[in-house]
Formats: sequence, structure tokens, C-alpha cells
Amino acid sequence: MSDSQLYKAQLLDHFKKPRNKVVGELSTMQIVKRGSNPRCGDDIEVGFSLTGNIIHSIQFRGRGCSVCIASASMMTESTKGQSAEYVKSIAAQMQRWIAGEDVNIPDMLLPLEAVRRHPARKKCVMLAWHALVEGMDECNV
Amino acid sequence: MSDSQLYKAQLLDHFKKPRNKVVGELSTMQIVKRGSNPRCGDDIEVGFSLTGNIIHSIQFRGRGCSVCIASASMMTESTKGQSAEYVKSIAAQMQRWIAGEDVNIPDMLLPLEAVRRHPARKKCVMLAWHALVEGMDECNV
Amino acid sequence: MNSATLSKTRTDKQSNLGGRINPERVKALFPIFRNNELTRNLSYLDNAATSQKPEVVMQAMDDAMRLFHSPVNRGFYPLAEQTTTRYEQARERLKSFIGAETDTSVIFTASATDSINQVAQGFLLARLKPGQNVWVTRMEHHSNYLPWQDVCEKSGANLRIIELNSAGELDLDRHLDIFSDTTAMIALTQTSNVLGTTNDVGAICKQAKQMHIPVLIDAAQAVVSNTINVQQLGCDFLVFSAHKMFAPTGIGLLYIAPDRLDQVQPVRLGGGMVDFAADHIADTTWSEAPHRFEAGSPNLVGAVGFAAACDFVESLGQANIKTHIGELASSLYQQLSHYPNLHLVSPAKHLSSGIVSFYHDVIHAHDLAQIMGDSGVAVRAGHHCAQPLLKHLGVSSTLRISISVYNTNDDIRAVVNALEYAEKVFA
Amino acid sequence: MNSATLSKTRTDKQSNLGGRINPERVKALFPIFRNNELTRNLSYLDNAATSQKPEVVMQAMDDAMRLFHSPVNRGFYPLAEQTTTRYEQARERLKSFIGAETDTSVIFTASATDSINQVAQGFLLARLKPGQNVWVTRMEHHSNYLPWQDVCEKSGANLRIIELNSAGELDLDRHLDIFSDTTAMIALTQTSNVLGTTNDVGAICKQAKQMHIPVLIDAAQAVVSNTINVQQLGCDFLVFSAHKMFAPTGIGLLYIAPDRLDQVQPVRLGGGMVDFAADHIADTTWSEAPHRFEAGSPNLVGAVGFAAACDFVESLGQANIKTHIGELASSLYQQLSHYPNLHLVSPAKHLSSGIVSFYHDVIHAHDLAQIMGDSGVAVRAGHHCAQPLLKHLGVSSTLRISISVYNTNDDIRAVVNALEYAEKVFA
Ligand SMILES: Cc1ncc(COP(=O)(O)O)c(C=O)c1O
Ligand SMILES: Cc1ncc(COP(=O)(O)O)c(C=O)c1O
Repeated sequence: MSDSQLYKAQLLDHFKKPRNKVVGELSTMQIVKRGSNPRCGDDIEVGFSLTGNIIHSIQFRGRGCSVCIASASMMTESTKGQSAEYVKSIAAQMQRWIAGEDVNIPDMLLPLEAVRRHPARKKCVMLAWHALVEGMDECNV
Repeated sequence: MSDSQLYKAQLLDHFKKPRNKVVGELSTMQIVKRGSNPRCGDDIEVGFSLTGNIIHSIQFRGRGCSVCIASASMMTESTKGQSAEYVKSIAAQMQRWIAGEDVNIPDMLLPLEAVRRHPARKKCVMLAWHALVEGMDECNV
Repeated sequence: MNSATLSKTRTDKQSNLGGRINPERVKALFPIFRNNELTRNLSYLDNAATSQKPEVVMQAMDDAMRLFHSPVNRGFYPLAEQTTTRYEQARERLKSFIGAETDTSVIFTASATDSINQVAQGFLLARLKPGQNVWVTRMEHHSNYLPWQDVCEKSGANLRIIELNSAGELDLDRHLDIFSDTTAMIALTQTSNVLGTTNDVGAICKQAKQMHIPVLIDAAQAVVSNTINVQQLGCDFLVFSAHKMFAPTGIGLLYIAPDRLDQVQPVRLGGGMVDFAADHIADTTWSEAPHRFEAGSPNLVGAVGFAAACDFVESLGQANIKTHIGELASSLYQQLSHYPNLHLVSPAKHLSSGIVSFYHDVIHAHDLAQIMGDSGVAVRAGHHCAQPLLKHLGVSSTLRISISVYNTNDDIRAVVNALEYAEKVFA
Repeated sequence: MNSATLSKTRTDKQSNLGGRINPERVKALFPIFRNNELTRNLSYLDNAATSQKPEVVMQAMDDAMRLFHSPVNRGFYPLAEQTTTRYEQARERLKSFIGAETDTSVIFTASATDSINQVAQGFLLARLKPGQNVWVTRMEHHSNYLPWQDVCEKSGANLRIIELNSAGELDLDRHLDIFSDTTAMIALTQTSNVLGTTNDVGAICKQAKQMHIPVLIDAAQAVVSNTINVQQLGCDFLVFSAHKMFAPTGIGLLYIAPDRLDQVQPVRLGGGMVDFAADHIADTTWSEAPHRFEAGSPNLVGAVGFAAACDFVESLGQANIKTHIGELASSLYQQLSHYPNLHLVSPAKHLSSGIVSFYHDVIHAHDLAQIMGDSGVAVRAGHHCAQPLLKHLGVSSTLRISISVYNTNDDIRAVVNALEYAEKVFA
């Protein structure tokens, strides 16, 4: 039986102990955005609050496969405390990186590396990011 | 160059000198019926007159390929002076013969033999016969 | 056995000594299992999605292109005559495969999906009245659901759904108005692609016939392991795809009962389906059936491969196939029932379809499928294009194992091992 | 040259030394010409109906079934990922073949006929208003005529016909209202399958664009000998079939310009084209393009063969093909013009299409085709699914000779000899 490349320790760790994942409503957050992928049944909500231009808190909730949940978890970690501009640029980099392009992304996101070889899972990775960007676009930051 | 099996002397003779083919209207005939095959552009009219139960005269006109014209010509020769019952039974035999079945038909029609191997031409053979049978059906003989 | 010793001309019958399927010998007839890094040791258990192709089918397709390819129905030269004959022979083969009355009822389409759309749009739409009911079942594939939903909404008719009982079977008794004059059509699957449940389509046709209700049967999942006889069934329409029965992709079957042929309008217009193209459609004369339903140049290569697959399936015997896949499915079901986190959704009574579906409390179906895939076990995760059913089951996806003629006990073991491994990974 | 010495892996480029087509070498790439009693010495001149298949295309199809066949777009295991990649690579190949902006515009259908029907029903029908005009040309194939006639009659719109001038070309000047706001759509062929006339579709698209009139181009006959670039053309829709360009039967292309994608409703509903199947179609979310236009299991084998045919055509070069078939057509035309009973209907200016059509005063086209067929010359007789054109020409059938890459001067000689023989038979 071959090793399941996709399921590296860090990815599984984020799936089993997701950071900034809540069970109830995201009611304390300023902006909440839903992302769903009906093909997979992945369905999550991302919420965040801004102080000026800075994402000072971010959470998510919902259900999804390990890739979806781990990616959302890593996203919250890599964006908390960052400026909206920076976060948007990272989201754009992620999109290109996951599509196979040779661009830089924060080390914290590298455990998703193996997903780049699995086209069917790319949407799972990007779901949380898309919701976040939509949320930021909506409030014009 | 191989011999064109289909184009036997007798068939060509009936095509080049069709029997009972007229140019104008079939106005002297009691019953006139049209048969056309839009796929080929074959378009003929068969007309006949009855005395009691007997086809005492029969003619056709129109245009078509050699198989269509020769078959119509042979048909008129093989049905003139015959009873409606006999003609109907021959038409039914022809239908089966041309479809490849092993049934008897009048010698006069045998030059159409080669057509049995050419499915695309079977409609050409039967066009005149179908018109004739329709005509007979219509006047209940 | 050494697959290299197999010659191409070996008949399939030989692989079916004594009726029982010998999966190793059958597998040797499928080149994919000996050619490819990815497939040599693969447990291919995604057969409800698409089946692999035996040498005889590939050979038939290749012959069609290598020996007698030319236009169908259109030429006067010997090659074209032969091509037309081969195409019509393929139709004859399908006719006998489904026990149809006449070959005018046997229509080649692009797929089961295409066939169903043609019936919904070409038959039902014109006759459907506001307020009438069209019945489908809770277990339909989207292909046998969306087209009916669409024509219902266009007509102001109601799409009604035959629900399932707790045994995963149709709960016909719950809906007293199915066989009533409010029903314009019933469309149902013979075998569910998710549950594996096989419906008693014959009984439904019989009841429907008494009320003159037309019935369409989606035999996409049933055709490999059930001998189909449309006359015995008494159905009005029956459809399946070739690619799920060892035949080429891109071709499907639509059977239209003789007395319905004139009630179906051609949906696709074009070459080969019109005798006389007039200035108005009303004066246009369609060609006779089946040609008026086959607009465009016929798919010769697909039809010839399709016919070869009929030979292949019959050489193994649908009853033997059913026994074989049913035994493996039962064995798998039994083993899976020991895992507490695992919920089987396939009814135990219906395992002869070879389909076993389940979900896992902890591991998302996609993760499970991925881990299994990396372990050389090809299975399907998702909603299987049956969202109305998944909604009813209350899950967003299931894992489906679907078994075919070339699957062995080793494949079943591989599933269980992969599952154990996944549970370890996600522990 | 001895065809037996040709190895399968030989590249096509090699058969195209110096740009000019060497038909004998090209012919050697087509197995049908060396395998069969009926074809070994056949002059196959029915290429406008369907073309023969080169080894590379058959090989690609065979590989698809032998090496990487599994479901497209649906699996999480490595084989399924590879299958999906191959299918999408085929789409990419078609995208570059037609110069499309994006692969979302490249849709696999069952045929050119299917593609046109999808545009007529999925795009035009919903927007067409009573009294509007839909323009086609006098030279359309039924596949690009009947679907428009149908939606016009359903909508109370008018099907208008661009007539031909005495040179067998479109008489655009006769119809002053084509490029006006009364026009809802223009659908025209790039090359006529009867006349061989090639229309200046680029100029028509340009004029139409100024009035925002959508244009569909039927490139079924043009694609082999013309490089297609949809962006340069500026067309809204473009269609062709694979089987006329050396590719498999049963698959075709539909190009939809990016800005039209959202204006086209899916016509065929089923699996793989819906993200969320709701209780009502209005709430149902279609998948993104191109998937929402490809309901049902994708035709993997067909798509892969189609892509291989693009390679093949480009390896020869459309410009080289045009030169080759044009030269043979000119030579034939010239020789035929000496027969007093023979009336050429193909315009001399348009012979680079490789199509030469005529009729004979004495010998019915079917008889001529039959005699030629028996003499080893495969040509087509009939109305060529172009009855509106034939009516205009005032004949019920013509004989058509259509030339391809593997035809030689010998084939042209064979036509002339067969014609002389036929004249003798019918003298
Ligand atoms: C100009 C033209 N358009 C459309 C078609 C239809 O192609 P198909 O029959 O492959 O759908 C053809 C050929 O039959 C054609 O010649
Ligand atoms: C039950 C059922 N019906 C219909 C279909 C549709 O078949 P296709 O996608 O080949 O058109 C499928 C498979 O996808 C199926 O499982």
C-alpha cells in the first residue's frame, strides 16, 4: 500500500484540530461569507472583523473534506493580523500556485503542496479563500 | 474495369425503350396513382383501367433512374391483361423477392435480379409496384 | 495465468466455462489491466460510472475504421453498401439484445442522457397538460430527473416523486394516484446507481399499461446483469448507454415501442432524417423510423462497438454476471458491516446489482476515495448525480463501490485494507 | 512505396516533406487502403460525406481504451485524474486548433448537426421574436437549415434565404436587409458540400458584428483545408464534425464565443452539467461552461481521437491540403468540361474545396454512381441533404466527387474512365 501523499501530517493536524473553527454562529464577526461546492457537499462560512485595514480576527465553520477544512484552518492562521491588501495578494498567489504555477506563498500554506497534483481537489483548497475575498470585496477593502 | 452487374442488357433495354411509358398526362386511364422517392428524386405516375377484375390497360410516366424506369416498364408488361388478385399477389412476391427471400416471380421480372444485392436501390424497383397496389386498394379491387 | 498467451481471436465463450464467471480469465480479456502502470494492479471498482473495454470491442471498432468505414445510408458503391449493412446489423444486434419487435424501434443516440432528453422533449412535452403528473422516483440519476422536471415546468405539470421506504425500495403504496388518469408519464430507473436497488419495472409497466400511461425505463445500470426484454416488460421507452456495458463512449440506445413511434417528434433536425425538406416544417416529410430520430451522420464505429459488446455480455451471460457481482458485493457488505463508523446505504437485499454504497462518520467520502485511490482501489465518492436521493439520505456524498465481471476477491480485500488504512490515517 | 514497411510510430510530419502533399505517402498512413478487397484499389472520392481514418487516430482511440479509460470529471483516483486530464487536453487541442480564446468556449457534442441544434434551441429560440428574420443561405446542408426553420416557425419569425448569383456565390447585394436590426441571427456554411463554394465568412461576421447580429458558421466542409481562427473570424458560434476531418464518428465541436456563453441555455439536461439540482429548475445551478453543455458521461475516446486528428491535419497543413485537393479538382473539372452531356454545377473559382459536382443529361446520377462504384470509384449521388439548393439548381440529384489528402491523379483518371464506360453502357 502506497503512502497517501496528500495526507501529510501537517494537513491532517489542521483537519483534526482546525484553528479558528467554531461550532455555532459566527455572530461576533463583522463580515460573514458562505462558500459552498455543491458537487462535493463542502459548505463553509468564513467570518472576519477589521480594524482599519487589518484583519484582527477571523473564524470559520462548516463541513467539508480534510483538504477543505485544513485549507480553511491554514488560511485563518496566515491572514490573522494582516492587512487586507496583503491578504488579497496572498489569495491571488494561492490561486495561481494551486493551478500549478511557480509562485511564492507563505510557508504556512505549503502543506497543501500535494493538492496541486490533484485537479479534482483544487476547489476544496480554494473554497475558504474565495469566501474571504468575496467578503473583502463586498466591504470594499 | 469490372462489369456493372446491375446493368444487364434487358434492364437497359427496358430503360432505353420503356414499354407503356407516355409523355403527356395519363388522362385515358381510370385510376392514376403517383409514387415518389424524394431521396432519389424518382417521381412517377402509374395509371390503369379495369374491365371487371382485369387490368386491360396500364401506363406510366415520369422520371427516375434506370432501375426505377425499367422496373415500371417490366411491371406494365407483366400485369397487363391480368386479374387484380394475381397482380396483387405478384406485387407481394416482388416485395419479398427484392428483400432477398427465395420466392418465385414471373420470368419477365428476373432481369431485376442484381438489384437484390443493392439495398440502396430496392426502393427504385418497388416504386411503380407500390403505386399500382395503392391504386388498386383505393378502388377496392 | 499469463495474459500474454492470450490470442486476440480467442472467443469469449471460452472464458465462461461452465457458466460461472472466472474473473481472472475475464480480466485477461481487458487490455487495460495489463498495459499500464496505473492499472496493472488496480482494483477498478468504479464500474457503475463506466466499464473497461474488452479486446473484442476495441477490435470491432478498429475493424470498422480499418476495413469498412464509409458513409452510412448514403452511398451506391460496394463499400458504402457494406458500411450500411454493418450499421444496420449493429441495430439488429441491439434489437435482439433487448428483445425488440422490430429494428425501427431501435435508435442509436449519443448516450442514455441523450435518449431520455429526446423522449422528454420529443414525446412528452407536446402532450403534457397543466396539472398532470409526471412520476419519477427518489433514486433517479439527474439524467432521468432534470429532463422531466424541465418539461413539467414548461407545461405547468407536476413532477411527482415516488418515495422510498425504510428498506430503500419504492414505496408505491404511499402514492395512490400513480396509476390514475392524472399521470402523463412514469420514468424510472431499473437499478439505482447509488443504492443498487433494482425495481420491479415489469410490474410497474403492467399496471401503467392498464391506464395507458407511458413508461420509460432507465436501464443504464441494469443492462449488464439483467437480460432485457422490452416486449416482456411492456415498456414504452427504454434507454441505456453503451459505455457502461463494455462498449464505446459516445453512443447510447433509445428503444421506442412500435405504437409510440408516431407519437414522438424528432428533436434533432438535420441530414438523413428528412425525405422532403419543404418550405415549411408542416409540409416536410420525416424519414421513416428509426432514421428520423438519427439526424446527422450515423456513428458507425460506436454502433459496431456497441454490437460487439452485446455479444460479449451475452457470451458471459447476464445471469452469471449477476451471480458473480452479487457474491462479491455480499462478501464486501458483510465485511463492511463490522465497522462502527461506517453506514451502509445499499439495501442488503439488492446486492446482486454489484453496488455497495456507504458513508463514514469521521472520514469525508472524498478523503476516503482519495486514500483508496492512492492505495490502488478505484471507487467513486460524491453525490453520483443523484442529489434528490442524497438529500433524502441526509448526506452530501457517499462512497460507492461498483463491481464488474473482472473483479475478484482480491479487489474486495483491497477495499477493506484501504479502509483500514484510511481509518488509521484519520484516527 | 511499400506500405508494409511503414511503422506505426512514424510521424506524420515525415509524409509532408517540403510542404507539398505526397498523396501516395499520405495514403500509406490510412490502413483501410491496404486491408480490404473492397478498398485496396478503391478511388475513394466521397470525402465530403466522411473521411477515412489514419493510423494515428485509431491508435489514439485505442490507447484511450487500453491505457487510461475511466470516468471523466468524476474520480479521485490516479487513473480517473489522468483520464480527466486527457479529456481536457483534447479540449485544449481543439481550442488551439480553432484559435479560441478559452477552453470554456470549446464544447464537445455528438456532431455538427447536434451542435447546430443546440444553438438553435438553446440560444436562438428564447430570444427570437415574431417578425424577426433569421438568415441562412441557399446552399445550406439540411443540418444548418431545418433547425433554423423549426425555431422560426415556433417563434413566428421568418426564415430568409440568401440567394446565389449566377456564379454560384452568395448574392449579398440582393438582400439589403440582412445587416439590419430586423435580423436575429445569421447561420451559414463556410463551404458548400455540393457546390464547393467557399463563402467569405469573415466579411459577413464583420458586418454582422457592427449590428450585434450573432453569426453561426458551419465549418463542416471547410475545416480540413482552411485554418480556422474564430477570433479572427469574429464569429459567435462555429461547428464541425470530427468524422469529416479524419477523426472518429460520433463526436463534433461547438464553439461558443465567450460573450455568448451566458446567453445559451443547456438543451440537454442530465449528469455532469448541474452543480445543485434544486426542487425547481429556476433554483438549479448549472455547472460552469463548458460542462453545462456536456450533459452525460463525456465521450473520452471520441475526444482523444478528435484531438489526434487535429495534430494530423496540422502536420499536413491546411494550406498544403488546399493546394493538393484544389489541383486535382481543377484537373478533373477541366477534363469533365469536354463532355457535352455533362453539366458542372461547381463554380470553377471554388475548386480548392476539392468538390466537383455535376449532372448528366442522359444518365441518372444514381446510375452513374452505381456504375462508377462497380468500377472502383466511390462517389456520391443524390441531393446531398441540400434540397433547397437542388431545387434552385432545378435538378433532383447531382453526382459529387470530393477529394482528400490521399487522392491521386490516378483517382481522377479513374473517374473519367468510369464516366466514359457509363456513357457507353447507356449509349
Ligand atoms: C456543410 C455541412 N454541414 C453539416 C453537415 C452535418 O454533419 P454531420 O452529419 O456530421 O452532423 C454536413 C455533412 O453531413 C455538411 O456537409
Ligand atoms: C442510472 C443511470 N441513468 C443514467 C445515467 C446516464 O448515463 P450517461 O452519462 O452515459 O448518459 C447513468 C450514469 O451516468 C446512470 O447511472
